[in-house]
Amino acid sequence: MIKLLYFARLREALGISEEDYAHDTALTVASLVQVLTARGGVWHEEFGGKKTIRAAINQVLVKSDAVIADGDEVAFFPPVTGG
Amino acid sequence: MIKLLYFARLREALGISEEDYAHDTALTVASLVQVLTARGGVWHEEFGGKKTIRAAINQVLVKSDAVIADGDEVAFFPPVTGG
Amino acid sequence: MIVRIQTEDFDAGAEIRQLRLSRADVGAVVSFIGQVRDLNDGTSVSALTLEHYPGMTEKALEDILTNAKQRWNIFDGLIIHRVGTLAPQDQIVLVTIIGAHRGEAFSACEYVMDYLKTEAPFWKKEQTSDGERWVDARVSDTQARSRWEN
Amino acid sequence: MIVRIQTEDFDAGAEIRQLRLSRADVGAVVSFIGQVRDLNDGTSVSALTLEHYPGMTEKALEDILTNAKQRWNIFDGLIIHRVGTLAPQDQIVLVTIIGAHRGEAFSACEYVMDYLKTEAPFWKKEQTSDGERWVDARVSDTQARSRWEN
Repeated sequence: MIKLLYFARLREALGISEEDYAHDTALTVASLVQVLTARGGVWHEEFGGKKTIRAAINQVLVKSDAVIADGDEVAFFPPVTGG
Repeated sequence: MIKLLYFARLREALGISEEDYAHDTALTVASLVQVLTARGGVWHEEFGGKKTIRAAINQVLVKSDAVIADGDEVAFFPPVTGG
Repeated sequence: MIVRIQTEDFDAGAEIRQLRLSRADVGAVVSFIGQVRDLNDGTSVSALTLEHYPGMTEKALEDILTNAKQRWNIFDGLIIHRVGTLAPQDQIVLVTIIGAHRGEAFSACEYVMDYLKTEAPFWKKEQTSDGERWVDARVSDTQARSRWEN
Repeated sequence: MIVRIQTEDFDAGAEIRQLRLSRADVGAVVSFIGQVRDLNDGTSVSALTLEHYPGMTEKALEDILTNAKQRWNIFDGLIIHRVGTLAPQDQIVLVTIIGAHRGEAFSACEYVMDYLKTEAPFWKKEQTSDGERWVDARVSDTQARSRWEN
């Protein structure tokens, strides 16, 4: 089981800020993005590649080949715009 | 007649902060420095070339070939150290 | 090293003063304040809402300050960043760096801002005369950060 | 554009605040505070006396701010510089630059300090445990300024 978090535009578009996600096989960020895209509709819209998305595992920015372990907190969000 | 001003280390070394100076011929900063050096003693020490000196005419930094006109305010001082 | 994320406003003068007096060998104090502009990309902005990722944001800002301290000869640094809804002219962020000399303090302060802008998980949403909109990340911010990657 | 030379201390927070609130389109506020260090070139400093050239100093600082405004896209700038006798941790100088974006405000603020250090007629004399000494100009300050000469 991993925890998924969504922030900012992504959270609003998906209408969800977090969910628990159960998975059996080894998972990378890229393969998780594929799974989420396959949900269709707004999920395909946001994760399908048209929009830039950043990912963090356990609160550290990662690239798409990063491996997700059981118990991880995985967050997706648009490029940051603070400051 | 021109007015000469001395600041900081120079003022202390010469023991004078300002003087009026009468001159007949055309004067540049370099020729004025020669005149002051010729006074000998601390004047030679300060203006003789061993120490870096800056000059301003009418409150604008100038180089040694700048020409001094009658009525000008000419200031000599060490490199600045504010801020 | 101080990192604070808060909804309430901050007293920049008091924060800068406290940091600059924290050591007797401080010669240079460089500060950046970011504030809400009344106009962005040509559209009038009536309010700005800042969202963040609690936990990760603090960690990201601490990492940025730690990296700045490793990279430059500075003494200490402070980041205060607000979240929640702000009005034009409200302060968003304060970064203050103290050191012996100005060159390194300036570079460190600019480095912290460049990384904060591109790596700290904050997101801005503007209330404008045309409705709400999420602020897009600027290419110029990524370019600014890339200066330091050598 | 504000230039002030004064013996009394200044409230940096109030000065920065007043300048940053002077326009609704300000997004970036960069400030530098220089303060007296307790140690210089390895010798303990008990006091610092600043002398200046009244008239020329104001003119030099105004010119530096004017040049900064011509060179960068900034809105306004402020320089306050103290003269007279100061103690360690006393503020010497405040430079604040306001603009729309941080990059130009940072550059302008650093430019102003680099030129102030090399062209504004101020001179420092230190009271140390070894007696009084005039502070020598630093080669590094001339080098810092030469960055902008292109």
